[in-house]
Amino acid sequence: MSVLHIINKSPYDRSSLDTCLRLAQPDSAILLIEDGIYAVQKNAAAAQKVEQALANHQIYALQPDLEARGINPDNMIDGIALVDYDGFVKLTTDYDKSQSWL
Amino acid sequence: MSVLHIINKSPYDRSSLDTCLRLAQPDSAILLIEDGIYAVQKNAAAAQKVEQALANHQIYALQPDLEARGINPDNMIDGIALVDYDGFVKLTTDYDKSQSWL
Amino acid sequence: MNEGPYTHQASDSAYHFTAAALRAGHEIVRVFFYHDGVNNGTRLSVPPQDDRNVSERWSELANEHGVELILCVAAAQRRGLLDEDEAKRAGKDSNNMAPGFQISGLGQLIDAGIQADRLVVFGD
Amino acid sequence: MNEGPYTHQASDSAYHFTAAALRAGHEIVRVFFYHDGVNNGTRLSVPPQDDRNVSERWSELANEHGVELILCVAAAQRRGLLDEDEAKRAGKDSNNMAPGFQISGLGQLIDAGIQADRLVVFGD
Amino acid sequence: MATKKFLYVNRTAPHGSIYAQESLEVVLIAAAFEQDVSLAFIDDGVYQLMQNQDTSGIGSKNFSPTYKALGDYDVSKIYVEQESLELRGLGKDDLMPLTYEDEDDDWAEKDSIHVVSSKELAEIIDQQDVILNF
Amino acid sequence: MATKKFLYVNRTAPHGSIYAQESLEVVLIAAAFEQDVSLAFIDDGVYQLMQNQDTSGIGSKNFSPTYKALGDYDVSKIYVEQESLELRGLGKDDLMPLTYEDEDDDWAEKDSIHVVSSKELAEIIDQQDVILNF
Repeated sequence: MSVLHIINKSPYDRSSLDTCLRLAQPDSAILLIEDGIYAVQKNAAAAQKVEQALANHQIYALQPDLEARGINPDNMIDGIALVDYDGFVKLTTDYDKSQSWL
Repeated sequence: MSVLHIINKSPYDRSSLDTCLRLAQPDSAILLIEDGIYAVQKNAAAAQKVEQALANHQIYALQPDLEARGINPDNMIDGIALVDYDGFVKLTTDYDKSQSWL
Repeated sequence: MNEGPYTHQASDSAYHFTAAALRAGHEIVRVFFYHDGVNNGTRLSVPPQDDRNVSERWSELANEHGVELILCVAAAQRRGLLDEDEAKRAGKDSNNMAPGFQISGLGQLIDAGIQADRLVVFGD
Repeated sequence: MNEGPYTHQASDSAYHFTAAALRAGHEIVRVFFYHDGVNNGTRLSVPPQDDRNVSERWSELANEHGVELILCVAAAQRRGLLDEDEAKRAGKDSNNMAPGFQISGLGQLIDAGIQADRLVVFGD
Repeated sequence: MATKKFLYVNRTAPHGSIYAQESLEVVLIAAAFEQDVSLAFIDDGVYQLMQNQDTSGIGSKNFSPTYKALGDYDVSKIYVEQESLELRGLGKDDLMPLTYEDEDDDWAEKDSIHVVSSKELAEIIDQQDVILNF
Repeated sequence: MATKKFLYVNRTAPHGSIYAQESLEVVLIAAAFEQDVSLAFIDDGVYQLMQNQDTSGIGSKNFSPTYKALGDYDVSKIYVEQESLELRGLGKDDLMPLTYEDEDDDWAEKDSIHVVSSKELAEIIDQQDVILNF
């Protein structure tokens, strides 16, 4: 019964990533979209918790949202996988259900 | 040139109170409205920074917003003053300008 | 779909997701517009020429792929999104709903949750 | 005034503040509606009978106290808020602006900032 | 029609925005569909259940008494995250008492609110079929 | 007409919401009023100035090149809070170079972006007449 957690807000402005990490089961995955993308940045204040989360969760980031925000993929935390909208659709079918942390 | 800082978001969901406290000059005041009201609660995680802020700032809370949210005035941090909408208008004239931390 | 056009990216994300799901051959049971999401259903939007037309893009999905676009009636009434019937019933002199959208009840959201294999929420 | 009616409390707060300022004898130079705030200017809203009518309340302030209510034209066009002239110009078959509201440019916001002794922003 | 497990997740404070109110409207409509319904109140969502909310001063509709009707709609699984309460300096006593009558126990009146740990709530989320977020 | 000191405060990331874009539209219009204009980028607002933004994949307008025109509109006081940059793992090099030509210095091209501490920014805020927030 694994869950795809979707985060669309910056970890610096909203509590949604923290809450997701507190409530996500170990086999669930996390997809970063829209302003949720900012959680991918290396050497940033939110990086440590994202790196720790990678031990328990697959973490994906939506590439078109990454590009819109001008984040260099080289500055992404290692282990985060990029997907496009087709990949986003596939993730929602790979996991039993999705949970958008609005 | 003193400023009335207006906070309308919960300190648990948004960064606006933290940013305001980082950027408010000692003679400026803070008015809590809408969901900013939740910062008044005693014995809560945000209480310590609000109590510290009271050393440098007058802090006001909008009473109709407090009542809407069911917060008992007895559970308000000591030193926060309640105002109604008339008092809100007066505050904007008492201070030289306002800064809404949207 | 919980937010209106332009102000939040949610409507763009939901559109691109829906288009990709159709490309992949999935059936879209319904797109349900709630909260400010009902504002996607206006036909009066006049975006700048170099910008996308969010409402028209949704209408095209309805037109070309038969995607059901439902605005929640209570949310739409509050926010002033009316079709011809709703406008008449409320005694309003005009209406603003775009082609391809329909007004219906919240039950359509629950029904979609029951019918569909997956439900994805887009919002603020 | 940066947010639409009902979804965020901002429009209620701004209304109560404006009413209180008028009670205190202050002059309101202008209420400028920007971003989703333009959605306050619809006359098609049909809120539940036991709820407030946000748009009508603004219209009353214009009618009874002569308060100038300006919708930013660019923000309004994007979101489908049109008066009769704008609708004609855009080739739209209907319009939805409420009485007491006017459409004008962003310059009116800056002008208000220059003219007024105080400027207060309400938003999300 | 198949019965699915629906979870309504509330993370938003009431009154500052309409999400709480319109979420409650969904839950009441959903009751007619006889699905397995649970509600979760997390983060600022816990404020939705505060006692003594009085909106007369802000002029908007006070929808908070409607939560008390949830029991009549057979919505009796209301999960409130303990960590969210504690962070906000709140306890269960600060929340409205919400009850339902248990038909399997001679219609005894029982508490609908379950204060649960993050760990318990994580498992509840995991067991759902459909998750709606507001 | 009196000249006032206007500060435009940007705390919102671009693209996820329209505030950044519509704020920039205000600043460009405001230039015609010949007031004393400053811009502050704080918190997620610093992301507005990121280099290499490419919105072709999300289909919305890429307004980021417009920031480069600010110098031509005599908007040359652009304050970026250092603490906000550091928290996000960013430095000035991650931001678009924004410049203006200084008419008091033989039209020399100068940097419009000033990375300032919280303390400096607090003083800048204090000196304004009108503060607009987006």
